[in-house]
Formats: sequence, structure tokens, C-alpha cells
Amino acid sequence: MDNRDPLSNPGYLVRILSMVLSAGLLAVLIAAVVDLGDEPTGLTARVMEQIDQSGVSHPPTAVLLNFRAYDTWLEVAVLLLAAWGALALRQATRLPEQPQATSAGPVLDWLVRLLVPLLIVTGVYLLWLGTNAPGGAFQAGAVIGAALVLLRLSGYRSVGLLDALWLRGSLLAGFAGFLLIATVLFLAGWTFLEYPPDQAGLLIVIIELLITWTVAVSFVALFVAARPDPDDLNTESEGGHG
Amino acid sequence: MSLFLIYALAAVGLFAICLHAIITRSHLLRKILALNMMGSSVFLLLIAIAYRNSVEETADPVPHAMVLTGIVVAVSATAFALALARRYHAETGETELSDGDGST
Amino acid sequence: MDWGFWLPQIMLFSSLIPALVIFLLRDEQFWPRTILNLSASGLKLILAGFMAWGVLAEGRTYEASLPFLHDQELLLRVEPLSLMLVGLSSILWFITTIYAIGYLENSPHRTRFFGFFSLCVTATIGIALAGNLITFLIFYEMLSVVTYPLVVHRGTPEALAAGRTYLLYTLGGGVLLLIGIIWLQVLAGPVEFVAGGTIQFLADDHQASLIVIFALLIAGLGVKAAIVPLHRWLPEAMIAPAPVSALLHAVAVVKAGAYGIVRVVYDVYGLELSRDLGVLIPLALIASFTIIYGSVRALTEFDLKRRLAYSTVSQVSYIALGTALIGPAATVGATVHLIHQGVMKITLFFCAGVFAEARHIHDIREMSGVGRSMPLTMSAFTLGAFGMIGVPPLAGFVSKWHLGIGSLESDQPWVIAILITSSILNSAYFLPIVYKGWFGEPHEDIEGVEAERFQIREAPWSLLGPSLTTAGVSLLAGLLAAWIYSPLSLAEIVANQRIFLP
Amino acid sequence: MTFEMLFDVILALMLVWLCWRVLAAPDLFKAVVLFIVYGLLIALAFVRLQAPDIGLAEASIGAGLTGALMLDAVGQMTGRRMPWQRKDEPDRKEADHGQS
Amino acid sequence: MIEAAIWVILIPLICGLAAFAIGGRTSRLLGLIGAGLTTIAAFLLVAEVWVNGVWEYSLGGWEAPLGISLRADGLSTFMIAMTAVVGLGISLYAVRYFALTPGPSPDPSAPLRTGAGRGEKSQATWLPSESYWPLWMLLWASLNALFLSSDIFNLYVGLELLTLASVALIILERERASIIAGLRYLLAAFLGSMAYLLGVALLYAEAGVLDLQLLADAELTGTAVQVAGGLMAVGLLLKAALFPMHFWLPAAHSSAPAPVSAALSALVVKAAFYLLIRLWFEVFEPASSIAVEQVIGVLGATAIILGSFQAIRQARLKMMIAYSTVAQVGYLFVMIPLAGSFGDPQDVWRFEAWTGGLYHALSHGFAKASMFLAAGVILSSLGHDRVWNLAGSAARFPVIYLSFGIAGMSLMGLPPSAGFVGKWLMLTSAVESAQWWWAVILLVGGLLTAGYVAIVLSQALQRDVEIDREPDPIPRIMTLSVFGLAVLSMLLGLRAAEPLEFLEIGAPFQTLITTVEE
Repeated sequence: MDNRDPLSNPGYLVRILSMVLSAGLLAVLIAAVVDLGDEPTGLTARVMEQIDQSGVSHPPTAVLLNFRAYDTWLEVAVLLLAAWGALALRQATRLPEQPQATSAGPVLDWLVRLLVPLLIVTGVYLLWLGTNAPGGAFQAGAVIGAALVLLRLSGYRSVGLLDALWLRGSLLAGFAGFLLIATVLFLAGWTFLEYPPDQAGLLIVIIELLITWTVAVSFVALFVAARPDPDDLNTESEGGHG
Repeated sequence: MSLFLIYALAAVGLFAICLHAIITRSHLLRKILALNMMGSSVFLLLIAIAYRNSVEETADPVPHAMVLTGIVVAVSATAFALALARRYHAETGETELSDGDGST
Repeated sequence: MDWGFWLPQIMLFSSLIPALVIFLLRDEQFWPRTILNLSASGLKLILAGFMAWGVLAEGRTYEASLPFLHDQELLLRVEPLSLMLVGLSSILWFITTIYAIGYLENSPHRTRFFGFFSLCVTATIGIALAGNLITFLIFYEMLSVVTYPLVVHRGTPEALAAGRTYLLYTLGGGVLLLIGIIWLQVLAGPVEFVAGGTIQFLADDHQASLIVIFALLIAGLGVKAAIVPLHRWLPEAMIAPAPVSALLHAVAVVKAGAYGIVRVVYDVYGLELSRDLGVLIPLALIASFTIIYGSVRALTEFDLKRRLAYSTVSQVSYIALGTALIGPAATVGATVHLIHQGVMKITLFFCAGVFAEARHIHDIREMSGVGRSMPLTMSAFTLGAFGMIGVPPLAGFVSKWHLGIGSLESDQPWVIAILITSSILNSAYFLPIVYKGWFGEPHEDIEGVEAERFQIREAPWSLLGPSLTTAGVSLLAGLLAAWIYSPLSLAEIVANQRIFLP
Repeated sequence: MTFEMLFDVILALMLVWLCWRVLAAPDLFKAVVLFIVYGLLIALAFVRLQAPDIGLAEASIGAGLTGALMLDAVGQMTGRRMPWQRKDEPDRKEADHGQS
Repeated sequence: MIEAAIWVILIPLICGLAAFAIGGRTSRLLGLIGAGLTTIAAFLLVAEVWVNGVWEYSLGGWEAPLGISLRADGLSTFMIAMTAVVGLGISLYAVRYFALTPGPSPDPSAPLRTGAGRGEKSQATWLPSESYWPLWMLLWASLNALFLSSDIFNLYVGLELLTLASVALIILERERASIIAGLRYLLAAFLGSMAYLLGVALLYAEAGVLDLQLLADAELTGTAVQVAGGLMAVGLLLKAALFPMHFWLPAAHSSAPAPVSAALSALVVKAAFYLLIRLWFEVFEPASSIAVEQVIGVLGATAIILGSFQAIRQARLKMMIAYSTVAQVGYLFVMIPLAGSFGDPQDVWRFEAWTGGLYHALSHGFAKASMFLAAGVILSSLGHDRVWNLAGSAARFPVIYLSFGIAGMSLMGLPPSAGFVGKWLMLTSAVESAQWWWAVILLVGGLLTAGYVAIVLSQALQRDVEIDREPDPIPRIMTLSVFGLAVLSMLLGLRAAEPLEFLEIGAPFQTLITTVEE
């Protein structure tokens, strides 16, 4: 549509303005990045000193689940809120199975039979590996979640097994587990979110397990709940009395 | 031209492109897509900073933790935004916010 | 407990708490509301008397200061000048409550009315007792907000329009006063009211800003004192029910403005500093112009209450005029007029209310022959009218007399000319009403048969009583002016503190 | 300019070019597919910057899950089904989505 | 000594999760318990900070640069106390609010919709009255977490938690208007968070630490820090809805249910403002320049003027109050140039402007919450909230309009309200620093606020001859909470000495405060 007179069409003007804005921002950001220079300034050394008391040997996991456990805790709350908001929007208290013809096509069948166990094994392996090598709760949860989504898409029974209470329970597991452990320790006199040095490793693994399960179920819940429920829509054209 | 600078400049460039796209594209999915890519570009910058701060081969774990948290937060927000956008589309059949002037 | 600290606060709470309690009552709970109202106003009357006796006879000081900000404090102090307004408002509130109960017999929203009514009095008492500028400002602004629901009480479109104008003027004035006070406090720190003024030390290097601040303060106060360019809200506010226009728009609100001007000129700037700054002459000119303009405009109005409103506009400026003259007698005249004008004007509004309520008379032309059927109300109206004109034995004469002497002392003879012309104009717009009322032919359309017309049908006592008492008080204030507890002697004490009588 | 440096520069440029292609692509489906590729390349860049676990997370969550969500959304937004049709054949819509 | 600050975050979380897990009618009970206990904990914290000054706590036992530390100084405890009292009022109101409104959600007896599948019957769906409480508790917890945390990345996660909770609450009743508003708010907030996060990344790259106190002590300057500050400021301004980035606020705040819009306008907007104030006057103090402060002031002034004009023009009461929020947010940001380094930066009026702006935030919190709750009563009883046919409603809800009037007084900054104290302090500092233009803006803003408050009151006071009947039966607890919040915004105006003194604990202008003392 090149016949538009450039200035009359607001869209065009906005395009120009945003281009100028982005270019300006880019220039400013480049100046900032260059000004940052190359000498290291971070907390690497400090983390290295304290890593042995943290109960795990892989630095990111140590930072994630011990030094900055508060961040991770709130982050799991964000995930819980997103899943819950999507479910509430869709008025779904559970994620029942779809009445799917079992033969979803031979190729998909074969792929599912092969991939799902592999994904679950790698997920658990990643979880276990997390304490001392690249891996961790979220990656494991994501992989297992992917397996569950694959099962659901190809019509096999997956998250639908969970009834309403179980679904809420698993969505809550990560956050509530973390909260429970932290509160119990806090009442026992430790500073909040501090693990007793000798059981630090064990507690972290328990928390990681819960987080992995919550992340997996939340991802499937997010995937399923994203679809609008056909008969819960506002029929009236005007936006209700809201 | 250290490794950090290459990826930092790339990240900053991606951020600017995504900002431009968010402002000009009015289709909801494209906006959410652009927001996601903007998030990834910030995470790339953080990881580049982590690389710069590395002490004999181990990169700075704090930005790593930040990026991991950021990724999960970004995906939660995206999923929720998609749920809302699809509900909006199912009700109205439109893929753009009605009087959404150029910006979001 | 030391009475000095608690008494001023009890004065405030004695109408604040009843107001909040009244809001919780329902409209039909007549007796609880009436008892609450009367006991509260009675208590306030007794306290005012007690404090007057304490301050005047025994020279005790009542002062309460509450922390407000780290460098500001809420200061309530009782001194002769504040006693004048406190006395005036507590007496008149007691009388007006009786009048209002009678007037609003079965009209809707009485709870709302009486609730805001007592809040207004709280604000007026607060203004009277304020010991420093910030306390004065707080109660001054509270007054303008709390009177709005009373102005729009009837809920008719005209009332709402009047309310809108009222808010526009008073809030606008409030803004000017606020910025003026802040600017002054930035220069001089927290400003207290001290007889004779407190900010002389600023005179040498802040000459210009002091003048501008003075203009801001007087403009802010002038809105409520209905000085000419800022007076338009007063005639329109006459749409409110009679008790409101009687106590509030003739006495409380208007007095707040005049009282503020007296405070600013005497207790903040001080007479000498104001004279050196040369701000007194413009103030006097504006006041005089208002006096003349108000009287002339009153001539052209045929609605009784609007005519009285314009008469108030002109009368209040007597006070401003008095403060602008440098002479002990002028100060006495100004401060005593604070009380006299209030008492006389409230009588006239009470009578206007009685005419409107009993006879549905709103227009002056309908008043002919009213005296025959309502002799008592008409005589009260006549007393009030003569007082306004300044006929000798009445209160009005006393204040005009002192203002005249004051103008001579400050060698500005043109003020006497103003006083005389305004008295002539007063008589021009009051005497026809009085004459027609007594000697005119009663109208045919006053319902009732021929014999009826001459038969005396007065308003109910709850309306008549208050009108007669205030008429009596204005008569006594004039006759017993020499008595040590009369408003005149109180005014002389006030003047003494501020200017050294030769 | 050692060999790895060259690889990194190319990777960075590809990232920027890919980002532009995603945002300028006319067809939404193609844009989402390119978005998934973009996510994987970002994961590769993370690995290059010695953050393998974060790379894995970006790949699985950033590219995987977000990509799946986007595809599902594109399916609804550009699919044949229009809102007024939803009443008569809700089941068919659910079933046939798997194959699109 | 119990750590009151930790409980201020823990209690709402625990009650929120319990309410989510159990659901049904008990969620309301849990919500109320949570609200009550959190308020108690908040005031314990106030007492603690009042007695022994700034409270610091490093989470997980790890010292500041490595771990995350919480810090409760005068400012944050001030905001927590405000959130507690306003939150308690909103919770009491919400108890009966959802029972009042015939929400679009089906009554439990209707055939249950159980998502796509046709599986067997499942329990009732997500009634707004039940899913409100868990979300509200989480919103409250995220607010408290934001006020306490002193780690810039943790603030990012807190902001996201706050945004998601707010959006989930906005779309509670799943009406089209609120879904559109929620979506636009989410996208805008997402963009704001990205800008903020990029700022955090640059700041971390420059300083190497994430803790606010360490960043403040590092006295950072340089282009990277300025760019980081600019980005973080823009992100927070977008979330605080300062003009021109306020487009999402009116729809979001007016289409949400009444208790939610009250929480959004009174509290959520304040969180972004609080963060900007903390960053601006502590971390980016050395890097900021007079020009930037004046630009923020100009944006604030435009917000006041345009916001008030829009509010006066609105036909719907809730929209009018939402635009009033846009205008009042402008007020808050006018404080930045006043407390900025204009003229001699060592002068005491900077601290006065700072306390004035925060006290205005406090009074706006109370007044705006009371106004939105009042609008909720009017909307649910009359069935509409068109401003121009509210005639006679003052007779039907006398106390509601009385509270609306008192709240209006506080917004206008008329004495004896808390708004007056804020306005007085800001005006004094404007006059002392000879920045006259801000004084004029503040005064004109007050008059414009009077404009739309007077419109509503005059329409309501108009006598409607037909329906001049007795006041409607509104649940007593709702009237109480509306009236209580309005009267509180009045009482705080009379007794302002203690709260202002409380603000001095740990305030950024320590050097200036000593001059104020003697």
C-alpha cells in the first residue's frame, strides 16, 4: 500500500517515530556497553569461597537454591500465579483428557513411544546431576513437562489423571514445600531461608524435586489452559457492566 | 573485540529491534513474540556479563541464576498473556487491541 | 487537669462531637437531635462565658498547642480579640439552633443539615481561637468546605449553581491565602498572632515581597469578607434556607474573612509596618468602594434576602475600612462592628425567614401592610433596619460614631463623607420597606376574608423568639455601650493592646 | 581474529538477522518457527559463553515451551475456525488441531 | 525478638496458599485472618523500627553482596503500614462485596462447566468471591516483599509477582472490558519489566553488586550508570503510569471489581513510585542531573493537568476516579524536581519535599481507596455509575457520599486532611527553592481536583423528587470501611508530627536532617 501519503497515515508517523526512538536507544546502549569495559567486576570469587558451605558444588545451583534462594522462591510463586490465572480465566478446575482416537497415526505413535521414556530419563538425570554439574530443577522440570505435553497432544493419558485436588496440590508443591521448610527452620531459630550446614545438600535436593514436579505440571497446565473454553465466553457484544 | 563485547552488542541490537517491533506491530501475537525476544536479548547480555566476570574458566554464577529466574518468569508472563489474547480473540475475533495506538 | 490547656479544646469538641453523633441519627429521631443540639450550644455558651470571665476579670491565659509538623504547631489561644468572635458565634449559634429547629419542621435531610451546621460552628470557633497563621488557615479552609452542603441543601438546580459559584470563590480564595501564608512563613518562620505584629524584622530587605504577600492574604480573606470584586458568591448563596443565610452567610463566614483581615493587619503586620509599606491606603479605598457599591446594588434588588445580602457586603467593609485607618477610635469602631453588625444582620435575616416561612413573602413589594398582621416581627425588622442605618440609641450608631472619630484622628476626612453617604443609602433601601410594612395597604391576595386581614397572625414562637431576642440584644448593645462587659468596652481593651490610646 | 571469534561474530550477526526476519515475516506461522530457531541459537550462544545449563534451560523453556504455546496460539488465531463457528463443531476443532 | 518483617511477608503467603488449596467459602475466612494478622505484624514492625531504628536482615545467613538482604527503614515501614491499614479496609469491604454484585459467574447450582472434557462432575468453578482472596493475599505479600527487599534483581521478581497478581485480579469476573484492560496492562508492565531488567544488567556489570545499600555507598557515575538509571526509571515510570505512559491505567483500574481497583490505585501504583524514589535518591543521586529532574517534573505537571481534565470529562464514575489517579500520580512525581539538586543541594527544603511527596502518597492511598470502594457501592446498588444521573443518590447513601467528600478534600489538599500536610510541605520547599512554577502547578492541580469532586457531589446532592425514600440497606461493614478510610485520611492530617518523624529514620538526606533538628 504505497499510495498512503506518509504524514496523513498515523501508522506511518508512529513507524518513523519508533524507528528514531529505537535507533537512539541503540546508540545510547552501545555507548553504555562500550563504557562497561572488559575488567571483571562480578561476585564470582565470593561465590567460589562460600560454595563449600552451600551443600552443592555446582555454582549456579548453589546461588539459585542457597545464596539467593529468596529469588527462586518468589519466581516459583510467579509460575504458580501464571498457571492459576490461566486456569481461573478458563474456569477449569482440572485438565481432563481429550477423547482422542488412540491411533494418532503410526509415525507419531512410534515417536511418542521412543521419545517420552527418553525425555523422562533425561529429566531425572538432569535433576540428579544439578547438584554438581550443569543441570537443575528447572531444566529437568521443563524436559519432563515437554514429555507430558507430548503425551497429551498425541492423545495418551497424561496430566488428565490428576483430579482437581491433585492438580492444585502439584501446582502448589514447589512453592508451598519451599515455604514449609523455610518456616519450620525459621521457627526452629535459623535465619529465614538458611539451611543447617550438614543437611543443606539433602534439603536442596528435596526442594529441587518438588520444584521439578511443579514446573512440569505447571507447564502442561499453562499449555492446556491457554485454549479458551468455547462456552464460557462473554456473548454480549458490549463489554458487560464491568 | 572480546567475546563479551560481540554478544553484548548483539544483545543490545536485538533489544532495540524488538522495541521497534513492539511499538509498530499491532498484532497481539507479534507483540508477545517481540516481548519474548526482548527478554532473551537481555538474558544474552547478562550471560555475556557473566562470561566477562569469569574467574579462571568458571563464569559468574549470579547472572546465571538471574537469567534462569528471568526465563521462568518470562515464560509464565507469556503464557498468561497468550491465554488472555486467545480468550480475547475467541470472543471478538480480532487479533489486535481495538484502540491500541502504536504503542502496546 | 489544668484548664488552660483543655478549655479551648473542649470548646472545639463541644460542637465537633455532636456533629459526628448527629450524622449517625436518622431524620425522624427529632428529640435526640434537638436535645443534643441545644445541650451542645448551651455548653458552648457557658464555656464562652466562663472563659470571658477568666480572661477579662482574672487575666488568666487559656492556651493549647498541639504538635502539627516538626516546626509548626496547632495553637489555640483565648485573648480579648478572639473572645469577641467566640462570644458572638456561641450566642448566635444557640439562638439560631432554636430558630432552625422551628424553621425546618418537617423538611427532608435534617440530619445532614444539623450535622454540617455544627461542623460550621466548630470551624468558626476554631478560626476565633486560632493563635497562629497555620491554625487559622486550617479552620478557614474547613469552613469553606463544610458550608457547601448547607448552601446546596435544597438540592434544586439553582442551589447547585449557587454552590458551584460558592466553591469556586472560596477555594480560589483559599489558594491565594495558602500561597501567601507559605511565602510569609518561608521568610519569617512560623508566624504567631502577637498584638502589634511580629514580622517587623523583615521590613528592610523584603519590602517588595511583603507587599505582595499582604495583597495575597487580603485577597484570600477578601473572598469571605465579600470585598467587591470577590463578593458575587454572597447574594447567590441566599438560595440556602434562612438559618443558613442568617448565621453563616451573614455572620460566621463573612466574619471569618473580616476577622482574618483584622488579625493580619493588627497581629501579623502591625499598624506601623502596614503604614510604612503603604498598603493601608489601597485597603481603605477598596473598602470604601465596596461600602458604596454594596449599598447602591442593594437599592436595585427587590428580593428581600438579596437586598440584605448586598447590605451585608457593604456593612462588612466597615470593618475593613476601620482597620485601614490609623486611629484608636477607628480600631475600636472596626472591632465593635464585628459584633454589632452580626447581631443586627441576623435579626434582619431571621425576620426575612419568618416572612418567607409564614407568609411566603420573598419580594419587598409583597410586604406592604405586613406590620398589621405580624407586628412583633415587623418591629424586630424595624429595630434591625434602624440599627443598620445608624440611628443613635442602637448598636449601629456606636460603631459608626467611633469610625467617624477614627477617621478624624487619622486625618482622613473623606472617610466621614463615605460614612455619611452610606448611611443615607442604607436609609434609602431600608426605610421604604419599613414604611410600607407598617403603613402600606395589606395585599388582597393574602388569603383570608376581610376581617382576617387585620387579625394578628404571628409566626410560631420558635421563629419569633430568636428574632426578638437578637433585636433586643442589638438595642442593649447600643444603650448599655458603657457597661464594662459590653462589646464596646471589649473592643476598647482590644484596641488598647494594639495601639497606645493617647 | 581467531577462528572462534569469527564463529561468534557470525553467530551474533545471524541472531540479529534472524530477529529481524521473525519480526518482519508476513506469515505468522513462519515467524513462530523462526522464533524457535532463534531460541535455539540463543541457547548455542549461552553455551559459547560457558553457561551450558542456562543454554539447556533457554532451549527447553525459551524455545521449546514458548514455541509450543505460540504454535498453539497461531493455530487458533489463523486457523479456519472463526468464533461464530465455535458453537456447532467444538470437538472437531480440538481433534484436528493435532495434525495442523 | 520475633522478626516482624519476615512475618509481614509470610502470613499473607501462608493464608493465600491455604485459601488457594482449600478454596470454597473458607477462602474468605482465611483471607480475613490473613488480613488481620498481617496488619498486626505490620504494626509490630512499625514499633520495632520506631524503637531501634533501621532493621536489616540478610536472608539465608549470607552477607549482603552474595545473599539478598531485607531492610526496613522509615520509608519502607511507612509504606508497609499504609498497605496494612488500607488493605485491612479493603478486605473488610470485600467480605460482603461479592455477595452484593450479581457477578456474571454462574451460581453453584447451574450446570457445572468442567473445561473441554466431558468428564464426570467436578467441584464448583472459580467463583470470583472465592478466587479473590488467595490472589489478594498474594498481591499483599508481593507488596510487602517489594517494600522490604533491598536487592535490585529481587525487586524485579517482586514487580513481576505484583503485576501477575494484579492482572489475575483485574480479570476476576472475566468480562470483556476487564480482559482487554488486563491484557493491555500485562503487556505494558512486561515491557516495563524488560527495560528495568536491562537497567539491572548494566548496573550489575558496572558495580558488580546487586544490593541497594552497597550501590548507594559506591557513588556510581559514568555513562553506563546513567543509561542503567534511565532504563530503570523508564521501566518504573511505565509501571507507575506517569504521563505519557499512563494509557493502560484508566481501563484497568475502572473495569476491575471495586476492591481490586481500590488496591490497584491506592497501593500497586505506589510500589513503582516507592522503588523509583528509593533508586533515584539513593543509588542514582550522584549520576542524576537537574535537567532530568525537571523533565520528570514537567511530565508530572502534564499528568496533573491532562489527568484532571480527562477526569472532569468522564461520564463514568470509576473512569473519573481512575483518571484522578493518573493526575495524583503526577503530583507525586512533581516531588522529584523539588527534592532534586536545584539550586544549593545542601539545603533543608529537599528533605521537606521528600517527606511532603511521601505524605501525599499516604493521603492518596487512603483517599483513593475510600473513593473506589464508595464507587463500588454506588455501582452495585444503582446498577450504573453514570456521573450525570446520580441525582438523589446522596439521599440513598448519605455516609458513602460523606466519605467521598472527605476523601475528595484530602485529594484536593484542603486542611485538615493529610493531603494538606503533603501539599504544605511541597509548597514550602517549592517557595524556599524559588521553583515557583511547581508551586503554581500544585495549586492549580488542587483546584482541578476540586472540579471533578464537586461535579460528583453536586450531582449526588441534587434532589430526585420521585425516589426521595430512605437510604438503601448497604452492608454495615462496607459503609464502615469506606467511612473509616476517609476519616483516617483526615485524622492523619491533624496529627502529622509522628508519621513525619518516623519517615526520618534511614532517610536518604541524613546530613540535611541534622540541620532540621537543631
